[in-house]
Amino acid sequence: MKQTRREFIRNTAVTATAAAAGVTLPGLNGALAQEGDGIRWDKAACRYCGTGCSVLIGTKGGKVVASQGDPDAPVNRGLNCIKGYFLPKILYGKDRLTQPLLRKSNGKYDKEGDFEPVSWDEAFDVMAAHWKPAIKKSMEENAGKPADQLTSRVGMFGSGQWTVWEGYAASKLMKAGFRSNHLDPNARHCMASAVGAFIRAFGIDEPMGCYDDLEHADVFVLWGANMAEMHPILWSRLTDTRLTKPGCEVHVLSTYEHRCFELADNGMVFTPQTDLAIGNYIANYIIQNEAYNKAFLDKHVNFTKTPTDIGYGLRPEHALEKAAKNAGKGKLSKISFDEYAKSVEPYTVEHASELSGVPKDQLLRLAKAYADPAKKVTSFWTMGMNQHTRGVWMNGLVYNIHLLMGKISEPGNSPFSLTGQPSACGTAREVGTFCHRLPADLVVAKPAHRAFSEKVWKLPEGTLNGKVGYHAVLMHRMLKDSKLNTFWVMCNNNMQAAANLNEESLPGWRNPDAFVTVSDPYPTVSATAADLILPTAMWIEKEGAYGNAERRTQFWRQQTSAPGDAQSDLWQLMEFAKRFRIEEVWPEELLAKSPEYKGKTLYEVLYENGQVNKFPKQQVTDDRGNKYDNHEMEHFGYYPQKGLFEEYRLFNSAPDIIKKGHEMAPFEAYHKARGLRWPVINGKETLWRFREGYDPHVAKGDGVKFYGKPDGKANIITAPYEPPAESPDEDYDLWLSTGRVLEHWHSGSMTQRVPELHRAVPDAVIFMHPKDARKRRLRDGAKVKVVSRRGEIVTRVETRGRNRPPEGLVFVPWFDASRLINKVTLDATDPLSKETDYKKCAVKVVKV
Amino acid sequence: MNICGVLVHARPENIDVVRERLLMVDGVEVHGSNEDGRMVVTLEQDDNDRMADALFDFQRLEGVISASMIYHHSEETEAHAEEVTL
Amino acid sequence: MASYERLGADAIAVKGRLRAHKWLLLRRLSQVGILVLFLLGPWAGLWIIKGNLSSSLLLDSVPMTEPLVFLQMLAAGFVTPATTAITGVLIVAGFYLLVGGRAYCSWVCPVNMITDAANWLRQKLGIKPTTRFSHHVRYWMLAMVVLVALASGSMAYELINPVSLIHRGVIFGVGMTWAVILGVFLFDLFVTRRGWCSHVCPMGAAYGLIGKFSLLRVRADRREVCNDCMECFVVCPEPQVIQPALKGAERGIGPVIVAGECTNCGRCIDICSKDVFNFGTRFFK
Amino acid sequence: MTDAVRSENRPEKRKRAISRRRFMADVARTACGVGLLGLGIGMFSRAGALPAMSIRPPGALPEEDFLSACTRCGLCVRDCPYDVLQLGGLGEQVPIGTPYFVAREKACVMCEDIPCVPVCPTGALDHDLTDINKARMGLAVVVDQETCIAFLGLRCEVCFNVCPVRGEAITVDRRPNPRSDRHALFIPVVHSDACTGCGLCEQACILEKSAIKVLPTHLAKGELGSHYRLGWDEKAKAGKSLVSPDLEHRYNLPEGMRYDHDGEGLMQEEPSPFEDDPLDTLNRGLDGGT
Repeated sequence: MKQTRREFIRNTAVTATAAAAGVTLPGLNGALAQEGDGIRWDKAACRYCGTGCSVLIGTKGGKVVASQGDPDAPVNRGLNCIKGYFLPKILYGKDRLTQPLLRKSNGKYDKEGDFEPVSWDEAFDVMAAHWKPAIKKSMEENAGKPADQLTSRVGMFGSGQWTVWEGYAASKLMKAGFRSNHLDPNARHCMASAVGAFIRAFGIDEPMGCYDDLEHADVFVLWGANMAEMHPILWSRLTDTRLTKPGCEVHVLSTYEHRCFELADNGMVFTPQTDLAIGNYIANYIIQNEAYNKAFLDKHVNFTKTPTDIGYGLRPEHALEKAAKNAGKGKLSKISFDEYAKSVEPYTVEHASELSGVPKDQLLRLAKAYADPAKKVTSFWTMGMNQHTRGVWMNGLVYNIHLLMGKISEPGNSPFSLTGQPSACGTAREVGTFCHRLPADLVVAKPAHRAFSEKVWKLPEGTLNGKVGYHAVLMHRMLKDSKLNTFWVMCNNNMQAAANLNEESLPGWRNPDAFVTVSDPYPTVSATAADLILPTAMWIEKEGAYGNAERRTQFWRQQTSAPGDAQSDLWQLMEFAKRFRIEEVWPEELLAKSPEYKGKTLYEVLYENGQVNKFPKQQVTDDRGNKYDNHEMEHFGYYPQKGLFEEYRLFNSAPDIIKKGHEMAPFEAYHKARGLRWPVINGKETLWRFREGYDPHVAKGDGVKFYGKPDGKANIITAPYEPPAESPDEDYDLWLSTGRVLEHWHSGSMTQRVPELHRAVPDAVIFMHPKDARKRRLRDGAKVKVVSRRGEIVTRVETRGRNRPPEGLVFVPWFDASRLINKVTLDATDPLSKETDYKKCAVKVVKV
Repeated sequence: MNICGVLVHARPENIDVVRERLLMVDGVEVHGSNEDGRMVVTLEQDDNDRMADALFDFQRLEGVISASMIYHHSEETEAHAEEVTL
Repeated sequence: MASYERLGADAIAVKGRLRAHKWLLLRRLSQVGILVLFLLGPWAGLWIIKGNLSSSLLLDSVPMTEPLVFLQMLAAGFVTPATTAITGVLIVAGFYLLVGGRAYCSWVCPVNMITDAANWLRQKLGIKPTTRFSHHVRYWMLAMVVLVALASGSMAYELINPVSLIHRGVIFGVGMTWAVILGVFLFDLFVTRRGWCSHVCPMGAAYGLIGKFSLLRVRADRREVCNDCMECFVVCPEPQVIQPALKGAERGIGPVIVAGECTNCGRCIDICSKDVFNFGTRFFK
Repeated sequence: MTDAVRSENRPEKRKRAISRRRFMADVARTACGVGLLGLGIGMFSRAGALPAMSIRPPGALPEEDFLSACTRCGLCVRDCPYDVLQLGGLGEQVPIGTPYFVAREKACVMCEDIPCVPVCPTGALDHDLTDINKARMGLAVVVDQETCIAFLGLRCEVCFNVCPVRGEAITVDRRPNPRSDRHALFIPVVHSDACTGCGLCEQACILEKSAIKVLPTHLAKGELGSHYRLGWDEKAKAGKSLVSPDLEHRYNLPEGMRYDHDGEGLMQEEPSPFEDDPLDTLNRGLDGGT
């Protein structure tokens, strides 16, 4: 980069002066850097986990050439984890998909053919040719049925990695356009149990606390969360508090020792599933010692119980389901405090210790930390608790503890469910991409919610389908059973992620009755199993928004263009809608209610409705005068991201909204801020919800109000210990738990393409106890088969690694496309949340 | 050639006014500021005396709390437009 | 002296082409065979012999260590080698005490093929090397090798020893081996006739010392029928060793070629149309 | 002998004298030539010292001893199951024919049975090494704290995570991050008493150029002056003070303060709500006497 000497000296003067001022001037620095090296810097949310770090992206000549942790971001203050360090490289894997690919033989689509490049026109033609008959058949099957009994043969599997508006546009396309509720996000595998418990306990989704709890808590309790690797920057904050705050202690619960145990003051390895007993024990301890906050309980809590013996979410003909008395049931019934106290009474420290294998003194220490009114406790959990056949119960048991003590909704006192995906909250949960949800916590099963949504979306009354759609696991079963005939998978790699993929997912996708489309930037395992692959613009190749685990919504501008013909998911969804005339998707009697829609395309009805297309084309700029492309705006002729977001805001801010509490700031505000934590009311963010002073929805004098529930009270829900779906036995003598590693994110489709990350952790190994290895005459690095009743993989033994399982348990990460551990796992789910339990099944390990 | 980097501290509420006034002085550029009123300013003057005058003027501007020279580069007549490679 | 063009013609006429090249062919077979045995491991995964001529392991059980390398090791100050190396050097030295010290040079060493080729080409082109070396240079070299090891505390000669460089280079596929091969080849082609093997090589010298006492020898048992064609002198890599045995009858010298420098290559046996020479032991026919 | 014979022999003798002179000259020439060559070899052997980035196999004797003991046979290379070891070639800095590996390219896998060692015929790789954790091929050093992203506060720790002597050779030192004010630094620290020098950390380092490198121990390691002992270590070893322990101190302190000699130093006593004399409390009255 060349500049004149005068400019050089002047820049030196500016830098020196700014440094002496002792303040960072981001605008100044940006401008300087640009003069210095021609790099344009702009902010974006990190592509990976739910932490929501902000990064600065440096582009030059249209290409991303540099990145840095955003020093002004409140979450990460300039830091990144190792994955974030390599963010630009995920865009430039050598095998990016650049054109649609269709299975063909002899020039025609053939389910058994090989992939051949096709144009977008041909791709959408073939796709529509499969969707139209499926929709027609559904309409025939639905003739004369009431709204809550409608079925459909078309489905979509979305993502907590979609941008907010992509999820919203997809929700609208599927639920309003195709009248199918078979739309579920991969967050089903991730956050569904947390969602279920939030709704049951508080009537409104997402954590009441925020990351500031990390600085305010005295005690941290990790329930099935390996934050050290999965939320690296949050762990860094937690560690700092532990190091600098006198008396701070860290309790870690897990079924194996992981990196969090390095910091733990009280590290506990428990037998899988017995966290249920531990949770109940703590509640029992608090009650027995009368440590509970009686005033809080009287004012803010109802006691309830949930049906027990509810099965394991397997196929109905499975023996376990037939044996279950209350399979799938979750209706709460009110009980008294005494009844509740009695229900936890059996969980003495002896009983809990015997079941869990955790020494009594350690359990006691944990219980005391919760029961000490002077200590502020923040509980964190992720997949260890959510991917659990009793995940909703277990989430609830932790809420019970916090509610008993009143340790909730204030700085440092937080039950905090962390998310694994960058927008599990922002997209998957908030804009209604679950098969039972509509935007902003509304649900399809309630007529009033449907009616409100129809009004916002300008749809004729009765358009929305009232029957809960197929959830993630059910979709694959239904594909296999030929009840779901077209399937569109976007922004995730579900063939690698789905449990028991050998028996359900792969046969389902390859069923001749099914037509499967996968939209992805890379040739993933899912793409390989598809019939049509659509090349996708990823992350900062489009304007986007993510919502992280602390309700922080972050926006970014399009920084660069996607390679070849790749198009964003938003473009794909909206373009595909153009392929349908409204008559092809809606029955006559529905259309008769809105005759003005006759002859229009689905695209016109959904997206050119005067709301989504409200904002005309404009040049996107930042406050430093840099200009940015917006490919979708260019293509559609209006600002679709803004239109979709502002329409979504109607769900939160229309005068007659049903559920308050999700208020968002106007679109433009987010491009200025490093994210805003909702509810945002009058430009002010909310740190702690349900607490007077912090939450504008709580009226003065109320103190605390759980306004998600009609009576403003949260539910304590009693639930007992019940055994897991599958436990080790003589033939399959080991527990298998799966999960992630710091260096790779999810299925590795992005991070495995960063050479340095691949070199750091090239493949998935099986972590096992040295004694278990010796028993099987295996040495480190030995090639072994991991076998379950459902499938097997070959991998190598690691006894010295970062994860130290106890005897009898092995751990295998799932990022490795060449070693698909989900061939081995069991597709048992929580019958309430339908979330799969990836943490428990029985396997054996044999030498190859 | 003289190039100075000057840290001008203005009252936050005056910052826009001060910026305008500064810009009226020959050779002044304002590169940035923050909420508490600190501004990063460069001043270019070929003549030493005029440079000193301008600096004094900064101090006396209405709304300015202080102005301090942080960086000073001075050299005789050279080809300042020559390119340097960074 | 017989002209190069006619060299061996008589022997071929009398004994036939095959018998007139019998030992040469066997020797080449041995040299190539040993190389192939070493290469079978890396190429075909057949690990009959592992390592290289400096040290090797036969069938994963019989260790062999090159005596000069062993000597250098001791001289360099490493006097507590593992028993493997001691066993190995005893096996190798013992073997050559039986079959003739410099049998190593003519039957095993890969450099021999290079120098033979250079010699053949030199004769073909009629190149007359200018420099002359004493046959004894190699013993000076031997002394130097040991002294350098002693002084430097390392096996310094192994840094440049063409024999081990070439063998290791071929077996392990290390780069630049061709340069050493070319160097030896050009040295023999232009600098001195049979320069490396018969004049300079300290390894040959070491084996020559063993050869002074070895059992298997070439004998001129039928020296009385010698027709003085001199072809044996021409083909012999160490012609000075033949004279006493072949012509020493009057002086009472026995028919055994006793000099340690004799490589037991058997070329004299092949080339002689009168079958003057034969293999035998030091003590009897 | 007769004169005639003598006279006949005279030219022969002269010839011999000449040839002896020539012989002596030849010898001198040979000796000089070979001597020079030897000198060259000796110097060459000095120049060809092992570069710092090349690491010897496990159990290798100290470099000087190793060079005197290694026969350059390559048997260790052959028995390395993961093709980590290679032989020095011509034109490389590594002494020709000797085994080594470059950690950044391919690090030692640390096989439990260390197959490369017992196969060494001479013991240049010490046959006494039977526990691979005791191998000392070199020492890993975080050579650049300016680029190591852990020192910058980023969450990496790849070197810690791949280290096969887990939790002993590399540990993570957690410190507050003063720059960000609310995060921690996770600093990798190498411990020479456990590091085998296998180089997995160097191989895995995600930087363009590794910030952690395995160096020969003599390059990597500092040495404390032989006179100096670490007081706390010595005290712990002895289990008590080496000299008579300190006496219990008493200090002049204002009221309400106490001094915790082994702990926090000067501390404020939690003020008691009561006076020592109950009358004072009683006389204060119900409003606290203020």
